[in-house]
Order: sequence, then structure tokens, then C-alpha cells
Amino acid sequence: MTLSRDVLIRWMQLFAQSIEANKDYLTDLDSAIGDADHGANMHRGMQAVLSKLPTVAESDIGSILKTVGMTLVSTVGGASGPLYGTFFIQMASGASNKMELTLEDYINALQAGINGIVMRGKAHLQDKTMLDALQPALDALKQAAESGASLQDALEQSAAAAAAGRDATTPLLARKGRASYLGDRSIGHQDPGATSSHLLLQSLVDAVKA
Amino acid sequence: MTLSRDVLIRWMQLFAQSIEANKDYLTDLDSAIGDADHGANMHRGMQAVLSKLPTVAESDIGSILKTVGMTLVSTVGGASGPLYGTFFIQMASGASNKMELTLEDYINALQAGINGIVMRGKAHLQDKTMLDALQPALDALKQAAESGASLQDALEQSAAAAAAGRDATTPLLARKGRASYLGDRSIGHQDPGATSSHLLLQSLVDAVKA
Amino acid sequence: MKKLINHPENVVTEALQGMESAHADLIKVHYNPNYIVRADAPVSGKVGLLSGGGSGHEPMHGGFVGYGMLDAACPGAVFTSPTPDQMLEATKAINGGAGVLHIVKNYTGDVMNFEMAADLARSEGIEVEAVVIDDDVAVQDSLYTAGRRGVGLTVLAEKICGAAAEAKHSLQEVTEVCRKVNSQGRSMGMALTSCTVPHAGKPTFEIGEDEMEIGIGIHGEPGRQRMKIKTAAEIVEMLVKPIVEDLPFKSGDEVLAFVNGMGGTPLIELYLVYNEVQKLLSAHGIKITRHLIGSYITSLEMAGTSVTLLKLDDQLTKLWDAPVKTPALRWGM
Amino acid sequence: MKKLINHPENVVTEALQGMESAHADLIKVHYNPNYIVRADAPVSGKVGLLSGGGSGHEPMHGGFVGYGMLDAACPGAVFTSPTPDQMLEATKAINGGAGVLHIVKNYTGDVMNFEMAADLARSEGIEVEAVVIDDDVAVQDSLYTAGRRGVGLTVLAEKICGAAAEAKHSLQEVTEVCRKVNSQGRSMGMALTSCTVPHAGKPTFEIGEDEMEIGIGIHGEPGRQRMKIKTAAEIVEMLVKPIVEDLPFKSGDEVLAFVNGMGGTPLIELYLVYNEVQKLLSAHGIKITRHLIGSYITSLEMAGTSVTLLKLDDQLTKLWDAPVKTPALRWGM
Ligand SMILES: Nc1ncnc2c1ncn2[C@@H]1O[C@H](COP(=O)(O)OP(=O)(O)O)[C@@H](O)[C@H]1O
Ligand SMILES: Nc1ncnc2c1ncn2[C@@H]1O[C@H](COP(=O)(O)OP(=O)(O)O)[C@@H](O)[C@H]1O
Ligand SMILES: [Mg+2]
Ligand SMILES: [Mg+2]
Ligand SMILES: [Mg+2]
Ligand SMILES: [Mg+2]
Repeated sequence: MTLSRDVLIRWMQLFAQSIEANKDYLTDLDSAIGDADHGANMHRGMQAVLSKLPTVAESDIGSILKTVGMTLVSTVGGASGPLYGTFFIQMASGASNKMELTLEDYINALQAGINGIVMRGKAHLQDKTMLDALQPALDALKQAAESGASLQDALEQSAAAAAAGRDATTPLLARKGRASYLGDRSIGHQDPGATSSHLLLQSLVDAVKA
Repeated sequence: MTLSRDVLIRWMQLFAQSIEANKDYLTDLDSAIGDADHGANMHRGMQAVLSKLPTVAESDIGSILKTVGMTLVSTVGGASGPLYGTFFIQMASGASNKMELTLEDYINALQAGINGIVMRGKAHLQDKTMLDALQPALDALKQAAESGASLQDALEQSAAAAAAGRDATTPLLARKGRASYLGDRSIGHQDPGATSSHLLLQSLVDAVKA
Repeated sequence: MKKLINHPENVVTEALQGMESAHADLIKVHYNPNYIVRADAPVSGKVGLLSGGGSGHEPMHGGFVGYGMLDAACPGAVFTSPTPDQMLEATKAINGGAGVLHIVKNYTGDVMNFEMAADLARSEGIEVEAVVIDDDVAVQDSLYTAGRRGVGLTVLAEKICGAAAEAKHSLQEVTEVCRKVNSQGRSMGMALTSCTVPHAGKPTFEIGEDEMEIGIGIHGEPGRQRMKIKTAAEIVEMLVKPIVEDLPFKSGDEVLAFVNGMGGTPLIELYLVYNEVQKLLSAHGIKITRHLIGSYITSLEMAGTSVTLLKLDDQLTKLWDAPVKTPALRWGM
Repeated sequence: MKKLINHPENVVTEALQGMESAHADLIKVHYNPNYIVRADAPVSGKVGLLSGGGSGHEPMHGGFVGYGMLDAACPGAVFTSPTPDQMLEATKAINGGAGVLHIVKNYTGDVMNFEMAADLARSEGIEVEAVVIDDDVAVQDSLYTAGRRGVGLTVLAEKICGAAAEAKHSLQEVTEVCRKVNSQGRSMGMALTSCTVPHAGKPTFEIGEDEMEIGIGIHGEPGRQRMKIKTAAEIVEMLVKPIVEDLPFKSGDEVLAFVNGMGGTPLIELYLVYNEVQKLLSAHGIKITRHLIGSYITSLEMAGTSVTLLKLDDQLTKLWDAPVKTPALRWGM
């Protein structure tokens, strides 16, 4: 089994839905340790992505991912705009002209996306950012692939690892992004970006199942 | 029995005390239909009067009343400053060189004071102002004098009439002062200036009794 | 009560001290009695312009003292008219021999105190005129014989008369201009929240999370009407329509539109309100040729806005455009 | 949520429309992508000055576009950094051939978006420099590697660099001046209330009637510390002491003191705060030679204040005094 163009487009549609459903939740998380806009930011961006998707209905996967990334960059703003934007643009870089992604392709793409986030945001693990959901998800994905899991199983394990990573942000003291200004007061709150990152990976699981 | 200089000075002291005790109450009344300062205004003025009283300890009644009036004019501000100020200045006009006031003198003085308020503020009865306490008080005073009441009884009846007049302001629609801007919404609230005017006349009763 | 203050008793004095140390180049502050004068007062041969009123409306009036606007301002206690002795001293301090105009907002207390001060000044040989500003169309019933309140138009009158006085117009002429401004301008205001008088320590009125007051003045007094909160477009219509109908302003008129914040309303909202005012007036064929947007006549920390429209002609436009240099209004120099 | 708005989605656009119709003589507003430019942009041979950031801080930045200050400003969504495409378009629109300086407040989002924009502009052949302002001493621990926030000093940097650019200094020189301002200025802020992001619809943080937040930023984020409310004198000491000790400012220093309101704080309180700042600094032998008092960098309707001190020398003082003509700051013309 591979990830087809249709699955990727469905992924974006489901992610947009999931953001919409969790908009207030993300904003509440961002109220506690940020500036109360993460839900609105991601929603604005994914609505723009939705309206752009028809223009890439016939394109290769690289173009789809790049369009998603460029759209996020130019509509989200804040920290999450350049970060998620770079994530998709970097994912796209190895996927140009591809009409489907194997598990291995997807692993490489996710690795590239995460590298992009680190390059742009210079965060480390445990800084209480989206990286704390994404990196464990990549690790789990690789492990699943090594142990011969199916694509679907691998994605599920990856999303589960993202959820665990997200939960593990709660006790952390933030060292990057707006939450870092709070110092000790950031402890005890779940990171909004890690939360949206889990939603992203969970949406892919749902897209594959659908 | 007459009103001596000592009684007049005690009157002002007791009025200052009474204002102090009722400061928040007067301000609350003024919050409902005005600008929440009548208590503070009167308190500021009477504190200034208190500190001026020693300078007139040896003076005639006209000078005492005039000093009270001038002090109120220059420290109270708002509507009540010129009104109470003019009241006392006009009361003083017939009392220069007097060392005591008979009941008749006091009636004349009160009449002059009220005339001053009307001249300055151009209010009519039932406009929901201090006049609605003062005018009935003067009427009652005259009636008591005609029926041969003692000074103390006359003052008591006068203060009681002021209380009734004050209470009767509640259902009125304000036509003068700040409360008039509220239109119908001024109905149902007791007038702050009528309330302080009653305190004034009640303080004289207390000063005579003390 | 949440305020950046030390003690309620000292708010006015300490704020004056702040103004004094900040703006020593423009103004001098006199204490006991309190008044603020132009650093170069009295200006010989120029009509002196005095205004004053309760404190809590900053920058009005003290922030408007300086070249091209007021010669002096008398700050009272918070929301309480100043006293005649303040006004008398200020009148004397700014009398440059051409007489003094008192610009008075129409409140019983202000009017009476200014009347007493004018009498005292005249008895000392100073020529004094007074114009009472009464522009608030929220107070519309002629039964309420205290008349209309003076609100936003006061700021425009002070600027325009200041320019006329600076141009060495006579007391008669400056007074005429002030009357003209008063006859050609109207205002109305609304509030989203109450304010808290420092002495009182609690909000002047209670108001629900979904309510607003329409037809408020500038002293935290309740308005004419309480209702559910509406959109900016609906609110602007409720403010502008009575103004336009009252004068009335007509299609083809050129106006100065003044969108004022009550103290707790941020500028982003005032621009949004201005946008609605502009749209509504242009639908009526009324053209905004000058504007003022900001919190210039406030009610402490009240959230809300007021709209003032002043019908312009060449004379008023020129006087509005003339240079002004005060702590709160400055252009052309 | 109590706001003078129509719909949360449209706040930024409608406020921009209000600015556009009010200030057509000074600025032009471009939509999709959103940016505000000087009416006469690009000014040939002059370094272009661009800043930007989330909306909700008005008048910053759009109110500072005009002669002697910014050439363009990019407004993002409320409290959200604008996007690279806005910045790229604005950069192109103000490039008069002498290069463009980006003045960036130090927030992860702002920095990343401006970095992307600068890369794009450079790839189109425009010379771009960027200076990141990070003046907030509330963020003091070097462990928190996002670094200090950019707050009040940004306003001063924009004015001073604007004067340098207007004097046709080179991109190199204007950049140097900006770095100098950043190295010589420090700020700290506090809040009495939270603010409400229109989208969110409820206050960003809850706070008791007797509490305040010390060490806040400008995005309604909670501060470093919550405590019982104190007097203005005590609050000023909590703000000014860390500022003075950090640079450090020393006896004999001449400074510009900027007392800023967060949006919901009235001017009377800002003057009172300024009075305390002045007293405290003069006790330290530090002399205020220039000042700015008002709500210039706000957090929507938040009540609170911030203090910024900038060490002055002849160069900076002259640039500060140079004429400026923008919607929100104007003098000398
Ligand atoms: N340097 C960084 N590297 C990775 N992720 C980051 C970084 N800074 C912030 N983030 C993520 O961005 C999220 C906040 O996004 P958002 O609220 O949309 O932007 P902003 O902080 O500009 O308001 C944080 O919860 C965090 O996960
Ligand atoms: N024209 C008037 N004539 C008589 N009394 C008046 C008049 N206007 C106002 N008052 C009285 O003044 C009182 C208000 O005084 P105060 O609150 O001290 O002044 P202000 O209204 O200026 O704030 C009112 O309650 C009313 O009794
Ligand atoms: Mg955020
Ligand atoms: Mg009152
Ligand atoms: Mg009053
Ligand atoms: Mg943000």
C-alpha cells in the first residue's frame, strides 16, 4: 500500500476539518501560555489550503505539498506559519514528480519536513514545541517500518507517538516561542503547536482509513 | 432662646461630622443619577470649613457664615459648591455684626439663603434638587414660629419637613442639574443634594441640643 | 478599583505634577489654586482663552494649553467643576489686555462657577466673555431645563478659538467664532463599561457583559438608554443619525468628523468606528473634509466612543488648520 | 466580549479602511496582501524603512508610517505576525534604490517571517538589512533562548531611524543607528487587566479584582509574576529598577523616558506614572531630557503601562527632534 495523491488531498481536507473542530481548544491552550491565536491561525491557513486544493487536483505530490506549504506561509503568520509552511515545503522537496509515496518515501519526507522546522525554528527536543510531537512520531514511524509493519499500522503508531509526545509537553518548561517568556509559569500547560501537530498526523491515519 | 455664635460654630462642626459619616451614602445616591462625587465634594468643603473656623472664633455671626460660604465656594466646585456657598453668603448678609440670632433672624437668614440658591441655580420646587428639602423646611419653620413654638421645636419641625421633602424627591423626574440628563431614568432615586440639605438642618437641631 | 495611582486624594495633583515635569517647555502649573497656563502667558494684546472642568477627561483641558489653543485650563477634582477662585486666578494670569474668553461646558456646576468667576474678574476690571458649549444631542427634551451637555465639540471650539485668538482677533470676534462653532456642531456618545471615580472606589454604574449605554455624557453618568450591545455599524447609526437630524446636516455639507475614545477604548476600534461614520455620512452626501480620531475628551477608563460633527466653512477650516502646539494636539510647528 | 466591532473576522480590514479614509494625505493602504505605505513611496534615494507585526498594537506600526518615520508597515492578524508575502510586497513598494531596513520585534513568528521575506526580497535584487529589537527586561533568563521580547523601544527606533533615513543616511548607517538604539534602550511592562482577542472572544487570562501582572509583553500573554495590586510608586519602582540595573543606566545619563499605555489606561494615570518615573530617575541622578507619554504600543484594551528608557546622546537626540508627520506622531511640521 502507498499514499496516493487522493489520500494526500483527503489528508489536507481532514486536517482542515480537525483544525476547525479543535479551533477553540487550540486557542485555549495558547491563551494559557501564549497569545490566544493558534486555533485562529491554523484555521485561517487550512481554509486557504482548502480553497487552493482544486488547483492541484491533477498535480504530482511534490506540487501538492509545496502548494500547501506556500499557502500556509502566506496566510498563517505567527510562529506556526513559517514552521508548518517550511515543513510542507521541505516535505515536497523529495516528492516532486511523484504520484504516490511509499512508506519509505513518506519517512524521508517527514524527516525533511522536521529538518525544515528545526532549521527555521532552531528548537531542540524538550523545548516544549511542535517538535516534541513530530520527532517521536518520526522515530515511531521508522521503528515500525524496520519491524515490517504495514503502512497503516506504521502511521497509527506514529500518530500514537505524537499523542504521547504532545502529552509529555505539559510538564516541560518552555524554551522556545512565546511560552518561553513565562518562565516557570509555562510548566503544567500542554503546548498548542504539539497539539496541532498530533492532529496533523492523526488526520493522515484517518485519510488512509477513509 | 437664641442661636449663639457657639451654637453656629457647633452647627458647622456637627454638619462636617455628619457629612463625613454619610460621605459614601451621598456618593452612592449621586452614582445613581449623577457623577458619584457629592459625598466627596461636601466632605472636601466641610473639612476646609473646619480648618477655617478657628479664624472666626471671635467674629460676629455674619462673618462666620460668610467665611463658611466663601470656603465652600472655593473648595467644593461642582453644582453644590456655588449653591451651598451662595446659601451661606446670603444668610450672612442680614447677620453682620450680630452676636446671636433670634428665631426671626434665623428665618430671615434661611429665606435669604434659599433666595440665593434660587437666584444662582434657577431651580423650581419639584425639580428634584436641594430646594425640595430647603423650601419645606423654611415653610415649616415659619409656621412653627407663627404658632409660637420654641426655637428648638421650630428647628426640629423644620428638619422634619426637610426629611419629608428629601423623601419626596424620589418619585420626581429631575429637571435641573446632572440628573436631568437621565430623563425618566431619574425617577425612583432620592436626590443627593436634598439629602445633604436635610443633614445640614438636622445638624443645627443637634447643635442646639448639645 | 484598578488604577495606576497612589491615593485617591492625590490623583489630580500628582497627574498635574507629571504634566508639569513633562511639558515645562509648553506650560506652567500653578497649585492652590490649581491651574495650568501657557509658559509664555500672558501674551500681550492677545485674547486669553480659558477653559476648565472636572479632572478625569484628560487630555482635556490641560493638554490643550499652548500656542494656538488655550491660554489656561482649570482642573477641578475628578468630575467636579473647578471653583471660582481657580478661574479668577487663571483669568488674571492670562489677561494680556485684550480680554479673556471663558469656554464653559454646559453643566450646572461649571456654569455657576464660571459665572461667579467672571463676575469677580470683571469687578477687577478684566473684560470677560463666556460661551457655554451645549452640543450633546442625547439630551433632547426641552423640559429638562438644564439644557444640553457640553461634550466633544468643546475640543474643537478650543482649537478653533485658539487659532482666532492667536491671529489677534478681538474678544468680540473670538467670542463670535466660539458661538458659531457651538451652533454648527453636535455630538453623541455611548459606553460599553462604566468608569470608577477614585474617591468612590467602585464603578458608577453596573452594566452586564452584553449591554451598553447610549447617550452618555462624560462623567460616568448612566446614559439615556440601556440596551443589548450591537455592531459598530448599528452603534454608529444610533449616534450619527440624531446628530445629522438635529442640526440638521444636509447633503453637500462639509464637516469635521471627530471620533473620540472615552478612555478605555483602543485606537483600532476608533478607526473601525471612523470607517462606519465615513460610510454613513457619504451615504447622506455629507463630506468629511477634516477629522480628529483619538481619546481627547475622556471619562477616566470608560470604554466607549462619541462622535462629533462640526459643519465647516472656509473660516472654520482655516482656523482648524492653523498651527497648534500643545501637549495633546500639535501640528504645523 | 465588549468591543466596538462588527465581526471578529473583519476587525483588521475595517480598521485599515478607517485609517485609509482618514489619512489619505499621509498613507496608502494596500489590501491582499495588507500593507500601509507612505503616500509618496518609494522615495528615491532614501533607505526604505519597514516594520510590521500583529494587529492590536495600534497606533504601532501603521500609525507611524509617514514623513520622518516608517515607509511601510505590515499588519498581521490580531497578535499574529504578518506573512512574508506582505513584507515582500511592502519591501518592493518602498525600495527607492538605497535598500530597505526591516525593523523586527523579537518574537519567534516575527523573526521567522521577516527572515523569509528578506530572503525573497534579496533574491529579487533588493538590498535588505534587518534589526531585531529585544528590549524587554522582564525576560531575563538566558536559558529561555527565544531571547528578550521587542516592546516599547520599537516605537523609538522607528522614529529615530526614520529621521536618519529621511536625512538620506545610507542603509549601513541607518542600520547602525537602529542597532545603537536597541543596545541603549530597555523596557518593562505590567497589566491591571487582560485583553480579549476578537477571535477568541474571551479574556486571554483571568485576573482578580486586586491583582496585577508584572513583566507582561504586548500580546495579552500573562506576565512573569502575578501579585496584589500596589501603588503607582511601587509599580514604577518594579518596572524602572530592572531597566536601570540591566543596561545599566548611570548617574549623569541623559535619557528619553517613554511612559506607554497598554490601550485601556487613561492619560491621567500615565501622567501620574510619569511623575513617579521622573522622581525615581532623578533620585538616581538620571536626567530625562526627552519624553513620550501616551498609548503608542498597545495590547488591545488592556489596562496597564510600560516604561521604556533610552540613553541619549547628541546624535540620537537630534534624530528624535527631527520633524515627523505620521497619523500618530507629529511635530516640526
Ligand atoms: N522555535 C520554534 N520551533 C518550533 N516550534 C515552535 C517554535 N516557536 C514556537 N513554536 C510552536 O508554535 C506554537 C505557537 O504557534 P502560534 O500560536 O500559531 O504562533 P505565535 O506564537 O506566533 O502566536 C507553539 O505552541 C510551538 O509549538
Ligand atoms: N440648578 C440647581 N438648583 C438647585 N440645586 C441644584 C441645581 N443643580 C444641582 N443641584 C443640586 O446639586 C446636587 C449635586 O451636587 P454635586 O454632585 O456636588 O454637584 P455636580 O452635579 O456638579 O456633580 C443635586 O443633587 C441637586 O440637589
Ligand atoms: Mg499564538
Ligand atoms: Mg455630582
Ligand atoms: Mg460633579
Ligand atoms: Mg501570535
